[in-house]
Amino acid sequence: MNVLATIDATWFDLDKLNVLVALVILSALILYFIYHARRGKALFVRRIPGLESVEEAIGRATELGKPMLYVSGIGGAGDVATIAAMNILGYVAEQVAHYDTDLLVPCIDPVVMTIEQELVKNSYTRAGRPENYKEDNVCYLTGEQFPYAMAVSGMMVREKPAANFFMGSFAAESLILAEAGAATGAIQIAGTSAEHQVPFFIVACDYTLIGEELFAASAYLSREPLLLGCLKGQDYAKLVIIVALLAGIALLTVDACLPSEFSQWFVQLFASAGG
Amino acid sequence: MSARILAAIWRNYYRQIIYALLFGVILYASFYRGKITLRVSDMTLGVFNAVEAVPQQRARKIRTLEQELQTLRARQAGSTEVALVAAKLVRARHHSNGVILVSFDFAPDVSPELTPMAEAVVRHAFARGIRVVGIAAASAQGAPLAKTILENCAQNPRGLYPEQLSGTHYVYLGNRPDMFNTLMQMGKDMHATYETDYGGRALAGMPFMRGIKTFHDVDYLVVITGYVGVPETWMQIANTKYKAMIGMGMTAVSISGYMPYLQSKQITGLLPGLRGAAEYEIALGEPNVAVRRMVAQLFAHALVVFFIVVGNIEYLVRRRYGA
Amino acid sequence: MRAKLPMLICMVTGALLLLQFFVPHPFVQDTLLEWISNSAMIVGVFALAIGLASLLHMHGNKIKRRLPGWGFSVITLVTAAFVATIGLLKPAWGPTVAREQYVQCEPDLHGSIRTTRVVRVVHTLFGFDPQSSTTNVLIGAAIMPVRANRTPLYSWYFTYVHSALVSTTFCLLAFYMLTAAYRAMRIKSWEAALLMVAAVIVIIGQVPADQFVPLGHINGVSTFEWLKQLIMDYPNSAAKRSIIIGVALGGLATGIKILTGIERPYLGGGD
Amino acid sequence: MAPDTFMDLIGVWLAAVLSLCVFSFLFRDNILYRLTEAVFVGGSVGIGIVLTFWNGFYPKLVVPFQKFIAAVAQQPAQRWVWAAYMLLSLCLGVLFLSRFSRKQAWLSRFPMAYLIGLGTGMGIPLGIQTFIFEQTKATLIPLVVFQGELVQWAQINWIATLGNTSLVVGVLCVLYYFFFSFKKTDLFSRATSRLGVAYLMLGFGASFGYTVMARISLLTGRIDFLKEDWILGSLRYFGW
Repeated sequence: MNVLATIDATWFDLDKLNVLVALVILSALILYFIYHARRGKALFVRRIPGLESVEEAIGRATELGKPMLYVSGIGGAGDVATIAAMNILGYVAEQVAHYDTDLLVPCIDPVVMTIEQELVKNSYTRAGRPENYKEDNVCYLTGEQFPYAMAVSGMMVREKPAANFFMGSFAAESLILAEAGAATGAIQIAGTSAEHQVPFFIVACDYTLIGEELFAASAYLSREPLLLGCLKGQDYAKLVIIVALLAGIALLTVDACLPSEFSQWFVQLFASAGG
Repeated sequence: MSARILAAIWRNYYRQIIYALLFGVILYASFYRGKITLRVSDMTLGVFNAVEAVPQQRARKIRTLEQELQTLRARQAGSTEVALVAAKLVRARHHSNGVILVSFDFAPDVSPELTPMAEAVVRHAFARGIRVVGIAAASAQGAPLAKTILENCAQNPRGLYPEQLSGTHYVYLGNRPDMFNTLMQMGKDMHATYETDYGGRALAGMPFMRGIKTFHDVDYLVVITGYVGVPETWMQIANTKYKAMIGMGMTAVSISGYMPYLQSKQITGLLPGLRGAAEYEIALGEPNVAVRRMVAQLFAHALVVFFIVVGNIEYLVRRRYGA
Repeated sequence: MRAKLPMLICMVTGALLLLQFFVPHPFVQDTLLEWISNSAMIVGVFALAIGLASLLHMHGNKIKRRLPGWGFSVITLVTAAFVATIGLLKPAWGPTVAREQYVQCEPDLHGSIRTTRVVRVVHTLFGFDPQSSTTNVLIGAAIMPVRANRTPLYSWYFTYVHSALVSTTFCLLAFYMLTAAYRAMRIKSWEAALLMVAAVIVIIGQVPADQFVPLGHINGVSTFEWLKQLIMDYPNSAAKRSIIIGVALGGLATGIKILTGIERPYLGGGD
Repeated sequence: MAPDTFMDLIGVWLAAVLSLCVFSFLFRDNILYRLTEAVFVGGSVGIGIVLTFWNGFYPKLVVPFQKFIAAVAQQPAQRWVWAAYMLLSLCLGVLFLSRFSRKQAWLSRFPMAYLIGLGTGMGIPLGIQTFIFEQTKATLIPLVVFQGELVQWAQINWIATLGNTSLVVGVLCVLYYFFFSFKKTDLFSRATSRLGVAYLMLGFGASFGYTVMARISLLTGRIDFLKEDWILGSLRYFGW
């Protein structure tokens, strides 16, 4: 008995049980809907204005015969926002491949650059135009935030891209990029998971994907049932959180009116270990 | 005709015009010597008045100690307790105008916001003949910066006070690793904690430090910090454990979390960022960097609002009369 | 093999890292996590090599073909090489500046590390003294040798060129905010109008504007300051919170897709 | 950073001139800006190399291995595991170099898969804990707030009550706005989504306004540097 207790204490952190439970519930929901979607029922996805304009932007760039610029944020390859940005890049590259316009992808992380080179190349191949791919267009600039912002600003002024995409995770450089791009008169589409930077993109760009919309983008663009299923799972996970919120708020309001403190246990369900 | 040309210029060069205006406005503000009136808020006054009251408080402390010593001597002459109180009295009389301890707990990254505040407090103390002990409890990177601030105040009196000397009017101790334990030890014996000042001079031989041993020999503590968490440590040790009076200065961003301490009277005052510094300088009657920077802020904010309004008027006019 | 094995690697490492979160054992939480972060760093070093190769390739091409702006490519490469060289050199060989420096000393007798002042620097500008990679400093009352971390020239470059440029680039934001606000905060739609109203209230509430223009008071603070606090506390936190929750869910979904191999970014869209 | 020595003086002048070059970009792109950009980007690449070597590669790999080999016979089992792991990482890293070969480039997928696996595995539980849980917990607030101990109509703190209610409504509406897979055509849905957008816009406007002060501070600091350290500092250096 005693041994069991020590094993528990060293090999499983009971304070983090709530995280485990939430992880299991949420991922079960998401996985359930993904497998549900495999059966191929058509799934609905709501309009995302920022993404509908992607084609418009590509069209305009090819019309003008000017290049396009795709910035996938300053996150590393393990950052989910960067991965979402890569998904959109794949789609954009496939569309662009048909035309003779360049797609410039300056990178801040060498790993991200490696993946994106591969990605763009494969997209061009899939579109049947592998000869249009130029390796130097997907390049590494530097690993630091502000030099990177400065270099990309310079690139925008000199290459005069007709469309700029800023997707992924951003920090203070968001507005430097977006304003320098706006000054060149390009169509700008941004999307970021960094909630602090959304306002700057909103004021300086034509379309902005807010927060979670960035993650929904790959499903929206590809309409692949698997990804749409995942989106559905996400929605149900959100529903679970909303229900939990409603329940907790009702309990606490009753608490405040009685007054009592019996519903603190509910708040404690969301407590993080050690904090 | 000319209006049309102007409009065309504006449409093509509005960025450059706006940028030049902002640059000019801030440059102008940095030379601004005119008077501005700022209402000094209660938060700022809490710190200002506490520093202002230090000399009186020291006098009161000396009187209390004298009385205590007399009664003790009458009752139990020669005991260790008498010796202890006598030593306290000697220390208290050593700096008869009182001592404040200023902790410069910030690194260079937030220096534009906090340096003016630190300077205002130190200047205030110097102007009232109060001695200053400077430390950099939380940040090793901030230690050289704090030295510069203190020296700058001491060497540029601007007619407020004579030039102040290190080791006579103030002392700067620098940073020691492990903030929590450093503060705990300082509550018992600063000499043992620091051993030397920032320049490497031994504290033991320094006449200035004869008057200062623990937090009890300091009349007021000012903690200026940009780090979340540092105020808690100070509160825990200096206030809760050693009952020292504390005033604080913080960056505008982190201030809202510490308002409750003000309400619970754990700190006497709270300087909110650049604005607090400006108010402090106004209270001191010596407008300086902070006021200048605050003027710059005011101008710049007014400019932003102005251009938002202009943009809207432009938009409405265009919609009304076409392009 | 080409697709399955990377997938397996990703799934296994991901699952292990996911599980370690729940294991409080000190070996896992301290030692293993440090190993993992070191290992990621080591792998990353080679990624940097790829990045540098790409950089060389791009600029090299520009220089070879004399494309417009090839001179700037030369400058970029030369600066990179120069800074890397002075930074990688042992301190003894760098030209230096005779001045006070503050460095972290090696542990003294009591084992505590302290920041102390360097009072004498051995090297002079363009001096060469391979014997001493140390400089003499005053610790307490005794003069002791201290190891300087970098060549002084590198520190000089870092302070006066790199940091200065970082701060200047950063403060371009002040200018950009102004033009962005001018262009975008117009009452084109009700959304834009709301954005503008909130921004204007907060901008005015941030500064003591009421001392120049009479704006009235509520609860002892000026009206705009009070409104600002209200907006920051309620609508702003509400918006931020739900965005954060949404993003976390999106991230969770992406993470699960990667760990189950449904999404395979490391394949770069190929098989 | 007022100059004390000759090298400082050169440094301050360089810093000031480079800053002005960056500012010149605001007017239009020009050769000075391109020069500064080239120096800045090149320098940051160099600094990246230096930091990777001195802060990572050297202390984390080279030094520990030197120590390991120096006393290789007495190493405990744990150290051997460590050494094996680090060597494995080294090999994984070397696989990146396969990118230089056209045929074997696929080998670089291994280290990439490894790094992505690390990132996502680490991020999942942390995301639940620090984002979902913390934010949910912060939103668990009573809708009614009383000023004192008494529960009476007269004791209701109306501002806090309305504020809390609006906060809760806002969080729910914005969450609802982010539903992607439900058809939202009925009146209730549209109204809720609209309200969500309204909250988002108010929040973004406020964030924008709140940042103005910090950015202006940066600019003020920079202009002060030009004025105090560069011009006045140089004058002082020459004994004015």
